Order: sequence, then structure tokens, then C-alpha cells
Amino acid sequence: MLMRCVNVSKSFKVGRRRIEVLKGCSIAVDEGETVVLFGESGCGKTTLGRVLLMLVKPDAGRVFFKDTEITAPTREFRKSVQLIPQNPDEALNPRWRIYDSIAEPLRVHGLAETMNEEFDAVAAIAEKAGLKEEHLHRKPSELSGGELQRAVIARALILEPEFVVCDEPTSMLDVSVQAAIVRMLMDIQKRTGVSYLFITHDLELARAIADRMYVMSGGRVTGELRKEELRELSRESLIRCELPRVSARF
Amino acid sequence: MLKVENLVVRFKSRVGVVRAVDGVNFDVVSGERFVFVGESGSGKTVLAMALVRLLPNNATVTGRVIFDGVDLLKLSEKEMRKVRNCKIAYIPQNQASLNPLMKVGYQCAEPLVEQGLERGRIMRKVSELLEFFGIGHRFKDYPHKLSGGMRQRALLVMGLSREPEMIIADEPTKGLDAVKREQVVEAFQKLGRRTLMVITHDLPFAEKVADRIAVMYCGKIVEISPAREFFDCPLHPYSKGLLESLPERGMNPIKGFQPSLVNLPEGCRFRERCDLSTARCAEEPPLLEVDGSLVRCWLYADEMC
Amino acid sequence: MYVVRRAVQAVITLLGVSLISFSLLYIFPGDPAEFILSIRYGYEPSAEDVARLREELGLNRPLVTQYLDWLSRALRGDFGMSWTEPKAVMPLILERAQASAELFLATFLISIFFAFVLGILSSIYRDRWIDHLTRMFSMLGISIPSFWLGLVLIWIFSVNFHLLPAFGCCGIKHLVLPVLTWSFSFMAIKTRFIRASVIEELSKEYIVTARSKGLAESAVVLRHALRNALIPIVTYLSMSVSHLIVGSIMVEVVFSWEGLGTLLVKSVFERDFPVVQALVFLSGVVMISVNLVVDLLYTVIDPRVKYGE
Amino acid sequence: MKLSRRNFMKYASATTATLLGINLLGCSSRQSTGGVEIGKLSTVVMGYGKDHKLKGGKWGIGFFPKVNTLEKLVEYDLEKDEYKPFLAEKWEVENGGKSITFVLKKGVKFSDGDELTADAVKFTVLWLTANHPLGQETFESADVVDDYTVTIHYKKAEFLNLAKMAEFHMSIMSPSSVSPKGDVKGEWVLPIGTGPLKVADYREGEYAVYEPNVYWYERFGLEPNFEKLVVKFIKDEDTRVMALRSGEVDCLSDYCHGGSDYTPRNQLAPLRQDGYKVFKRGEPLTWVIAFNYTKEPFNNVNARKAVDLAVDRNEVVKIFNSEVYPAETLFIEKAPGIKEAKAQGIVYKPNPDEARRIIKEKGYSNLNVKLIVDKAQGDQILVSQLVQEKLNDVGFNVELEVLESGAYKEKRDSGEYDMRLYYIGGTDRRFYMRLYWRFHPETKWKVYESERTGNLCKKILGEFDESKRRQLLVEFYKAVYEERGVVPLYFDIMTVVTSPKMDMTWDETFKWPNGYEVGEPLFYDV
Amino acid sequence: MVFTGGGIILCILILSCLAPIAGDPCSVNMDERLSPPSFKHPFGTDQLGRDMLSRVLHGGRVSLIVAITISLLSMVVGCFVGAVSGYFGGVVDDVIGRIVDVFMSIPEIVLNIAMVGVFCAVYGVSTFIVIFAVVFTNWVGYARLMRGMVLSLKEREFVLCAKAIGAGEWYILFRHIIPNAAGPLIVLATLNIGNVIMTIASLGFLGLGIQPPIPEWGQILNSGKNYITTAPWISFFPGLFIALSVLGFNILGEGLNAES
Repeated sequence: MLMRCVNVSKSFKVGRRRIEVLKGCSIAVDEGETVVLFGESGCGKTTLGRVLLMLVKPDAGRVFFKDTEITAPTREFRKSVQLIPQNPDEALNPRWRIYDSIAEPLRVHGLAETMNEEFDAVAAIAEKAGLKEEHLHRKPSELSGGELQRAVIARALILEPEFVVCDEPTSMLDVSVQAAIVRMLMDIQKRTGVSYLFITHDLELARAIADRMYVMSGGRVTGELRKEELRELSRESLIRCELPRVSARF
Repeated sequence: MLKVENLVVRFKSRVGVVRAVDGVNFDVVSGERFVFVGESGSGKTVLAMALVRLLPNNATVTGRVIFDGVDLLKLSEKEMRKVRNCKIAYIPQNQASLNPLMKVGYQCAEPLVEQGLERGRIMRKVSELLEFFGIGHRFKDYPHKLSGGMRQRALLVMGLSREPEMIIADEPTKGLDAVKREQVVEAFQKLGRRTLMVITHDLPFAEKVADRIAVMYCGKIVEISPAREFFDCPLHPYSKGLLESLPERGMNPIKGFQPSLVNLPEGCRFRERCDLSTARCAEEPPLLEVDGSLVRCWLYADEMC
Repeated sequence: MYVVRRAVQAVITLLGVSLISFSLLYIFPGDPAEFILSIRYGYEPSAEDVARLREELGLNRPLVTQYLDWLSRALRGDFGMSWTEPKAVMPLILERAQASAELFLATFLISIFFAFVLGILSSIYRDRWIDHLTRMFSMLGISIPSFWLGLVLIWIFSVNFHLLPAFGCCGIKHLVLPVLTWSFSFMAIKTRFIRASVIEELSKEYIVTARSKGLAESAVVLRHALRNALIPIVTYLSMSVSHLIVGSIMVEVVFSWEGLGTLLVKSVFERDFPVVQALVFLSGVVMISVNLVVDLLYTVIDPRVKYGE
Repeated sequence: MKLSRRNFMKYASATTATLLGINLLGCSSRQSTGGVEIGKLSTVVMGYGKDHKLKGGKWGIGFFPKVNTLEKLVEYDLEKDEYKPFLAEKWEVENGGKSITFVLKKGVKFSDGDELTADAVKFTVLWLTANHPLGQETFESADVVDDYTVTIHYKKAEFLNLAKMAEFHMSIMSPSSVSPKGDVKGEWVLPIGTGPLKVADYREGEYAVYEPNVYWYERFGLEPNFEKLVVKFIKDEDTRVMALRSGEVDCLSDYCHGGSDYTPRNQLAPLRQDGYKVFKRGEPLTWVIAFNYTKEPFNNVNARKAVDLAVDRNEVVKIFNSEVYPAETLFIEKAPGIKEAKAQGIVYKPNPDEARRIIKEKGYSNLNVKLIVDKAQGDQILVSQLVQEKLNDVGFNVELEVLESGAYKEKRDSGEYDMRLYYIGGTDRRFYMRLYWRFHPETKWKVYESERTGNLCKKILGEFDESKRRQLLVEFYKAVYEERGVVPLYFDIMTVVTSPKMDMTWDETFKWPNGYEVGEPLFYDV
Repeated sequence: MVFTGGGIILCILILSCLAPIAGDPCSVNMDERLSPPSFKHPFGTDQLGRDMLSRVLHGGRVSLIVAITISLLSMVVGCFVGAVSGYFGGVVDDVIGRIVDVFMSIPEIVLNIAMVGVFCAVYGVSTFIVIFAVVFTNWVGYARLMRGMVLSLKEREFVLCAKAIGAGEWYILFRHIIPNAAGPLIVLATLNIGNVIMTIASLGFLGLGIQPPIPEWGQILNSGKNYITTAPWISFFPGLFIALSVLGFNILGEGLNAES
């Protein structure tokens, strides 16, 4: 298993009340796999994604990356796992040029020795992400949502991570753009063997891309479906969360 | 019932004049469900708002919008208010369209109050309608207590309550997840045979609701087809691309990026992204009739000849 | 629940304010008793006198005890004796409070009324001449120092034309100039804010909804936009009380209005620190209560703020 | 709590309306309780800078009521340097000056109708001894000889004792002024005296209303031509002038004491021009530059002399629109001994070149000296800036510090200064008092002290013989001049400004009906 | 708007830089006292015959320097406190929040007057005390803004992404949060300088501010107020300049606000 979490719980304080967002969730993602985390809005799937990345510290439960438990994220861990957030308008520093944002991981990890090296790396990943060079020198406000999301993806992938959490990366985008982005993600996966945890509430999309799917509801993982099972499932039963309860495989 | 001729909407902006809607012609027949689809930036919302003249002051609208034989663009503001109130119900996008400080029931009743109906009747009517859409118990709640789907239904009630001749719904499924989208679909199916014009980017939704589909791209209508034909066999390359982008249809993207509205290509606006484009596409293609559909593409001009 | 929490917060803030006002007297080195005596008699007091007064005022006790004592008395409205007048502080303040309140209320009501009218007009007719005029007026109102404006007005209306009295208090005629001066800047601030709030609300989506219902523009603005705009405006109310107090000091000084503002300045000059202390404390109390009331008003105006949440 | 918004709006508007109503009522009711009907011819309204403190204060009641509601045993004539009978018909200095027996005029009545007797004088003396700083240091005791004769025993045997009796602090008041009547430790009620005015109403910080004391007018055979004198306390000097111009007050009077609660001097000319009457009187009140004479560099007479030579008094008075007089001598010419001193050439004259020379010669060039000013004395800020410039011109390097009164006093007392602006002298009858306060070695508010001037001052204040005293005064002036103990700048004035409709004259303002001229303005014939 | 406001401020800045050319603001000339505006003295002269132009321009220097100093000092203090409060949250935030509440609860000018009064009673008025007293109350606005900015920026996705990349806390604070807070901060600072100019002038007018011989607008205005009938120019020009500079900063601030 590349990445897994066991019995993760998390609650947040909202005003005076404590809201339990995750109630003992366990999921796992294998190498080169696209795992979809499906659930309606507010079910805790985003938080679970962030727990896996250790961006949110779980109250209870354990997170393993390559079978070592992660308690505090190390530099290596941060290099190997990445996040593609939902809202491309928010995901880039509005004061930076796209180029700088894409190059940021290199700079943070000190991976590019010279300016040229950096530029080459950025240009390469940008091309893979479908960005033109002119885009690199603009500010986020001058680009469309699809272009921004490409930049975000380029930034996430520039370090060639092994595991990426895609948190509804296309929910704010048009279908034609969504198709392009998802295609691109899939292409990259083919080339690099990266694993995705793809969070979405769009069943059709999930069906189209998933190798495996977890269904979440009310802070719990209520089911796990394999690709074949997913194909067979009727839309209506999914919406009503009438899913076969599958015991965790770990 | 509604006939739109050569509608043009221009916005003055810092970068120049934006033609958000550029020469749109269509008509909606009484009792029909007419759905506009298109991606963001195609001008569909602007078009809808232009019909009921709700655009902000920096927009200029030209052309003719003939409703029941009257050109809406020529009406005085007062007469137009009456049209909005009694004849055409515009249902805006649901995100923040309800006044946060007013109870849902009252907001739904407001147009009827404006019509001068008697209080008891209004109450009865509105609560019946809310009940009909399954949110009767929310009559005295404030909008923030409602979920997105409920809000959309409340907006529908607001539109229906005044018994309009036509309803224009703008992006009724925007920002809703699958479950809530389903609720809205149900609500729309409950509407019965009313003249309905829906603006949406959600193709599955359009499929469930539409009698006829119009596709907009960069301010122009590129295709108007009966719904079944459209989903079975779209005519315009853009329509094809759009449908093929759907996850369930293989997720094949259209190449390239949508051009910005300020800086549109000459001739066919889709030509730079189109695999089938020819030299002729540099000229503006006409709107051609093909088998009961209308399509704006040179491809079909040849067939005609 | 919400009320309780808010009240606890207010009490804590009140304690902080009391600490600041209390320490005003104790931040400087030296012996307050000696200070009091030298102010009261104008010459250096004898050691016995100082010792006696220290005893009398309880200055020998630890600072914490003194503070608690001061606080408990302050909460009962007892701020001790004035240093320069043979009187207790509280009656001294109460005597002046009415004059201030008159000015305050008159200004507040008049400027709020006109601010609403102007603010709404200019937001409806945005970028028309009335809007430009209003904005220019409010810019000037914020920028022109009220003390200067007051002087100019006195010069014009009292000295040159003998139309209105230049100073002193009570009676409608006396109110005119100070209220005019004060309203000018206060109105400017409020107008700007109301305009901005209404414009903000007019750009919201529910306004489109309201228009799509076929409502008249007046109903859209008054029933929908203004009501929503009231929320930030009411929030701003607490700030405006602060603005009002600031204005009151300058205007009262210019027009020799025997109110709390002049009392503060006079006490500072005469080093009547118990009065200064009391005024700082009381202004804090007023602000805290206004804030509290405003927050509670929220629950009435804005259904989104609920008690328990 | 459940409150619908509709109800809330209802309550809110009702509350607001009520509050507004209460306030309007409050306004009108307050106006009527004042009992002041402005505009009636028989009522005269005056603007005044200081509260009259009719309920008592640090120095007893205010100076205005002391002068106008009370009277003194004797009056002082500055020009003749002579003490004249007033409430006392005659007096006898006894016991080497330690006691004075006063014989009172008969038939003098207090404003409440009681007769003035020796008991009242004794009460005054005892009351002052118990309550007043000046009384404490002056009086020993008082003996009633008979109804109209009283002997006052003083702590020291000196001429100053008599001089003090002309001072307004020593004005005679009725035992009924306190409660219980005649109790020196009793509570102060109202000043009841024999003077021309009596108190009718008073509101602290706002106004005092006086009525004519009929007994006084009877005594002088006069008819009062006003019913009420309303004195409004208007702290701000500019506002006072505006009030006069707008007709809200009929006249303005200076506060008769060194300070700044006076009609701005620069307003006098425009007021005159606009038809207002300005009554002005020069006083032996001299504004001076005082030195920190115990500290370098001004412990040296040369440094002080340089300062004296640098400042042109004719320029200083221009600050006051030349309404005040340049001080070439220590006091005004009317003051005793000044003429003689002047004849001996004791005249302060500017000579910047000489000042420069001294500074160069004695090595004071660019010497940093600190000039402190009390902010409360507004005009002095301007004077000090002029002085600063003039001294910088001749080579000093003056640092000017304008201080809040308290800080000023502190710096003054701790000696953290080199120069300061101060005043010596006062209204006529305070002449010797001021000499005592400013030059006597034992007092706190000294302006300058050297063995020579100190001794002379002591001698002057002890000397009952007029001609000897005059001689000593001349010597004293000379000593101060030679030592440049102070640098006189200008003589202050006392003014009363009235609107054209008022019928007042200079004589009625500065003279008693019996012709005695006094320094403080009087208001028996407004 | 930015240009209008900036232009006004620039003019005042240039004029006050040129102040020495206008002559010594303290040089007394009793022969020319109270002369009305003329070619020689464009703004007239004051009670001591000092050139008002020079005094007003030097006053501009004082006002601007003091106001900018105060604003900067408060910004440093406020931003530090606000950033700490927003970034650490929890108890620190609660405590700082209450402190801010306390300061917000006392009208600024009341506390300013009281503090200047108390301090001056002991130490004598000095410019330092005025600066201290105003900073003492003025930092709160910055703290509030900064706290809000940090709180909202902390939740923005690009900060989350930076964390996901592995960027350190300080890196995030300085590279992401502070630059993004800079815009509103500059707007606030601009408006704040205007306010501070007004506060100083108010204190000066009350006689509590900067003392003579340092020329300061409020104090010049105060000293000229009893000449309003005879020599109105003494109070007119300082008043005009206060109004102009406050106006300039307000317009600039509003313009910057509209831009961002």
C-alpha cells in the first residue's frame, strides 16, 4: 500500500460547538491507482483528503505512507505527496506570476541550482499540463479557470510526486475543460505511475476514471466499490447511498 | 410566443466593448421547454437577463424581443415591471438570490403582493405551492436555513406563484451536488407543460428537461435542435465536442482554449479549436436549417448545395 | 447563550477599560497625594499633610487593593472627589452630561436622517451629479477640521451677521451652529458609509431576484437593499459613537459648550485627574454598552445570527 | 426574548421620539430656571473669564465678588502712596507696628441689613486666620474694643500689615456669610459684604447674578440704575469677544489678576473701531524675564545684563497691539519712587550691540539656555518666542519650552530652567503685597533675591514712614537695576469693554464715588 | 482618484520639502506683524511678523513627519500583534482580542487627551509624548486588519498548497501572507495618516499637541483664532492645509482601495 489511513477521526470547533467531521475512516491507495472518494457535499471527504496529506492532524487514527507511520510530515513526505485543490481561483498566490507559483516547490526544496535549470523544469511541466509559455508570465487574474487549474496541476506535479490528492479539481469548471484536465491527469499517471485520490461528487466522472471508489457519508466511509461493481451500479442507488457495505481490506 | 431577433448585448469595459451576446435569433413556442446550453462565458446568462431587461446600466441591448406581439425592449420601465411581474418569471441563479433577511414564504409571496392580491389568497397559494414542491414546512424559515436544492425550489415557487406565461430559469443546478441536482430535476419535471426557458451548463440536466436545445458559444447560437436529436446526433462540431467531453461519453476534450470575448477570431468563433475547419470558416457562417434543426456551420452549407 | 457569552465578553472588556483608566493616575512617578495637595493649594504641602491625605485616600495600601476599591466604587458611580473643586466627580459629570446629550442627540438624529437620504439617493443615482456632489461633500466633510469650520461659521453667522449666538448652551438657537459644524463631518462619514453599504447590497444577486419580481425600484431599494445594508450600518453605529465623542470634544471646545468634552479638556489642563479618569472610564462604558446593544440588535435584525450559534 | 422586528422598530422610534421630546423640554425648562431675562434694559450682562466661586475656593471666593460685594478697611492711593480711610474712619498703629486699632465708620450696613461692627471685623480676621493662606501668615488675633473699634494684632511688626488691609483678600465680610453664623470653621454660604453688589443667584461654571446693594447706594447718596448684573462665565477669550459682538453680553471685564483671562489685547482696537467703549487702566503689574539666578550662567550679572540689552520692549508691546506699555522702569511711573529712580537714570534701555559685545567678551556665545513658559498664560507664548528670537540674534542659543502649568511649576521649583516669564506687581493696592511676594527672601514665589535687594525689600515693608520708604524704594529699584535681577518687559493693563448702548465712564469704572482711584474695575454704575 | 489624491499629497510634500526656501519660520519681524497676504508674504504674517507661508510649510513638514512616524510605528506594532494573534490563534488570540476590544472601547481622542494630559502634567509636553500617546491608541486598527487578513489568508487554498508543498511557516508568512496583506494595509495606512494628521491638529488646537516654537498646523490655528476678525489668514491657511492634506490622503486611500 502506498498510502493508507486507519480509523481516522477529526472534529472541528465551530463557534461553541464541536462538529465531528470524520468518524473513524479507513482508506488505502495503491501505487499507480486512481481511487475516487465519492460523497455529497459536507460529508467530510475534503478533510479526509487533507488528513492523508497531514495538512490536518487527525484527532485519532494513524496515517501510513509506504508502511511508515507519518506523525509529523517530513520534507521527503511533502515532496512525495501533493494536493490539487478545488478552486483554481484561490489556489495560486494572486500576487505571483504563474511561473513563480509553478516553480515554488523547486525553490522550497532547493532543487533547481540555476535559473536555467529552474526554467527548463517549469517549462517542461507546463507543457505537459497544457500551458503555453505566454501563460507563465501572467498573473492568476489574467487567466481562465481551466488555465489556472492547469497551472495548479503543474505545480503539484513538478516534483514528480507519488501520490496526489485531487480535491474536486474540476467541479468549478465546464465539462469540456473538465475533460481536458482529467485526460491530462490520466496521461500523466500513465507516464509517471502516480497515484490519485480523486475526490468528487460527480458519479459519472467517478465512473469514468475510478479504479476503485470509496463512498463517504456523514463522516464515515460507508462503502468501497471496485471498477466492475461501479459499472453495474445504478445511478439511483448510489444517490440514495444504497451501497454494499464492504469491509476494509486491511 | 417569444421571438428574439438579432439580439445584441454590448458591455463597455476597461479593455473595450465586449459583445457578450452577438446577433441571437430564436423563438420559443408556447408550452415548450427550451434549453440553452453553453459553457461559462458563452453569454447565455446575459442573454436571459437581457430578455427581461435586468442587465446593469453599462450594458446596451439592441434587437427585438417580441413577446405576445410586443417588443419588450421598447416598453417603458413601468410596463416592463408589469411584464416581469405577471408574464415572464425570471428565476435567477440560486446561490444568493434570496434575500437573507426575509422569510422564504414572504419572498415567494412578494410578487403576488405586488399584483395586489388579497392576503389570504396569497398565503394559501404560496403555501400550496411550497407544499407541492416538498418544502411547505419551510414557509417561515429564513433562506440560510435552506439547502441549495430547497432554495432552488423556493425560487421556482416564487416564479410559479404569479402564474406567468413563461418562466426563464437561469442555471438552476449550479453549485449543487448530485443528490440536490436530482431534487431540482424532480421539481422541474413536476412543472408540467409550461412554457419554459432554461439556461444551463449541465448537459445531463438539459437532457432530462428539454424539448429543444440551443447551444451557445462565445455569444452566438451555434445550434438549435430538438432535444432527442441533439443528444443522439449533434450537428455542430462544438456540440459534438461538448457531448463527447461528458464523462459518460468518453471524456474526449475539445482542443485548445475558449477565446476571450474581447479578442474573438474572425468568422466562425470555433474555428481555431475545430478539427474540421477549412479556409471558409474565416467567414461568418450562416445559420442553416438541417432536418428541423438550425446550425451555424459551413459544413452543412455544402450539403444544401 | 449568545447573550451570556457576549455579556461576559463585555465585562472583561470593561475590566480592561477600568484598568487603563485606573492606571492613568498611576503611570507617572510621584505621589498622588502630594500632587493633589499642591494642586489644591498651589504650594508645596507639608509632609504631615501629605501623610494624612495618603492615609485618607488609602494610598498606602497595595496597588491591587486600591484598584479593586476604585473599581467597586467606580461601578457604583463614585469616582471620588475632584481635585480642583470641592465636589465629587460624578455630580460634576452629570451636571455636564445633559448639555452634551442635547448636542449629541440633535447631531445624531439630524445627521443620521440626512445621511440616509443622501446616502440612498447617491447610491440609486450612482455616478450621476447628485452622487458626485454627495461624494464631494462627504470627502470635504471628513477632511475639513471641525474646529476650523466652527470658527469660520462663528465668524460668518455670529460676528458678521449677528444671526446666531456664538457660544453657550441651551435653547434651539444655541444649538444651530455647533450642530451644523458637527453634523457636517459626522454626516459625511455616515453618508459615505451608507452609500457604500447600499451600493454593495444593490450589487447582490437577490436584488436581481427582487427586480425580476417586477417590484418598483423604490421597493427594491428600501425593502430589500436598505434593510440588508442596515446590518453593516448598525455595526458601524458603535464606531459612530466613537466619532461622535471625538467630534463632541472639538465642537464643544470651539463653541464653549459646557458639556463633557470641555470638562475633559478643562480637567486635563487643571490636572483634575479623577475627572479625567472617570471620563475615560465612562466613555469606555458607553462604548461597550453600545457595542453590546448593537450585537444584540443583530439577533433581531439579522436572522443569520442566532443566539446559540 | 422574542421580539419581532416590526415591534422593535415601533419601540425604537417611540423611544427616540420620547428622548428627543424630553430633551427639548429640558432645554426650555433649563432656560427658565436660570431666571435670567436677557434683553431687559435694566439687566446688564457681562462676560467674564473666571468662575466667581461664590461657594468658596482655594483662595476663598473669586476676586470679582471680593472687590465688588465686599469692602476693605482702608484704600490705597498709588500715586500718593497713601492709605485712605474706607470702612475704617481712622486707625492707629500701635505696639511698634504689631497692632493696629481701626475705628469703623458708623451706619455702614451689610447687604442683608446688618450693621457693620467691630465684631464683623474680628470675624473676618479670625475667619481668614483659619481658612486663608494669607490670613494664616498675617494675623495673630483681633480684639473688639467697642462696637466700632477693633484692634488687630499681627504676627510681625511691619508696615506691610497696613498695606495688606487694602488688599481685597482682607475685605470685611459679615459673620452671616458662614453657617452657623460667625463660626470660622463653619460652612461658607454666600459672601455678604458692604460693597455695591449683592449676590442674587449663582450657578457654578455658568453665571452669577448680582443686584445692587441698596445700603451701599444709600451711603454714597446714589441711585442704582440697573436691576441686575448677570455675569456669564465664558472661559474662552475669543468666545467672550464674539459674545460681545453678537450682543449676548453687554460688556467684558478682565480678570483682575496676572494671567490671561482678559480681553485679547489685539481685539481692543477693532472693538473701539466698531464703536465699543474700551476703558483701560495701566497697572503696576510688570511682566518680566525672571532668571534662575542661582545657576550658571544667569548667576552672573553680565549674562542677565546681556538679556536685558537684547530685548526691545517697544517690540514686545507690539504683540499686544501696543495696548500695553513698554517697561523702561520696574513699575509704572505712578508707582512710588519710580519718578525719582528715573531721574537717577535707572532706565532699562535696549542695546543689542552692547549685548553682543558682552556675550562675546564673557564667552556666552551659543550658550544653550532654556526659557520656560506656562502655557496657561497664552500671550506669553508669543512673548517668549519673540524673546527667544531676540536673544538668538545677539548670540545666545535659546531653547524654548512651552509647558503645561503643572510641568511648568515643577520645572520652576526644581530649577530646571534658565529663564522664565513672570510678573511682579499687581493692581494698585497689591503693590506692596507683590513686592513682598516677589522680592522678600522668605516667600516662595520669589522672582529674584540677593542680599542687597532682600534687605531693602524687608526694610521697605517694615517702614511706616512714607518718605523713608520712598527713599528705600528708589534704592531698591537701583539695586534691582544694577543687578539686573529681572528684566522688565511691559506693564499690563486692566480693561473693561462695553457695548455702545451701555452708559459707563472711565471714572465710574476705576474710581469709587468718593473719588478714590483703584486698580480693579468696579461695577456699581453699569 | 489615486492620481488626484497622490497629486495633492505630492504637492504638499514638495512644498514642505521646499519649506527652507520660504525662509525661517521663527524669524521675527515686528515691523511687519499681521500684514495681510502680499507678494512678499503670500500667506501674510503672524502676530510676530513671521512669514506664514514659511510657518505653514514648516508646519507641513512637522505634521507629515510626525503623522508618518506615528502611522509607521503603529503599523509595526499593530501588524506584529495582529499577525501573532491571527497566526497562533487560541489563547493568544483571545487575550489579544480582548486587549484590542479594550482599546476599541475607549474613543481614541479621549484617551489621547487624557494621556497627553497626564504625561505632560509630569514631564512637560514634548513631541515624543504626543507620538507615544497617539501610537498607543492607533495601533489597534492595524492589529485588527492584520489579524483579519492573516486569518482569512491562512484559510486560502494557495497557503494550503504551499503547506502541501512543504514550505515552512515563516516562508508562508513572509512570502504568501504578508505580501497579500500589503494591499489593504497600504490602504489603511494611507487613510490612517490622514486621520493622524487630523488627530495631531486637534491636539494642537486644544493646546495639547506639539508646542511652539515648533510650528504645527493645529497649534498655529489655535494661536490665530483670536485674530480671526483682524487677521484671518493666520488661521485660514493652516486650516486649509490640514483639510488639503487629510483630503489628499483620504482620496488616495479611497482610490487605492478601489483599485485593489
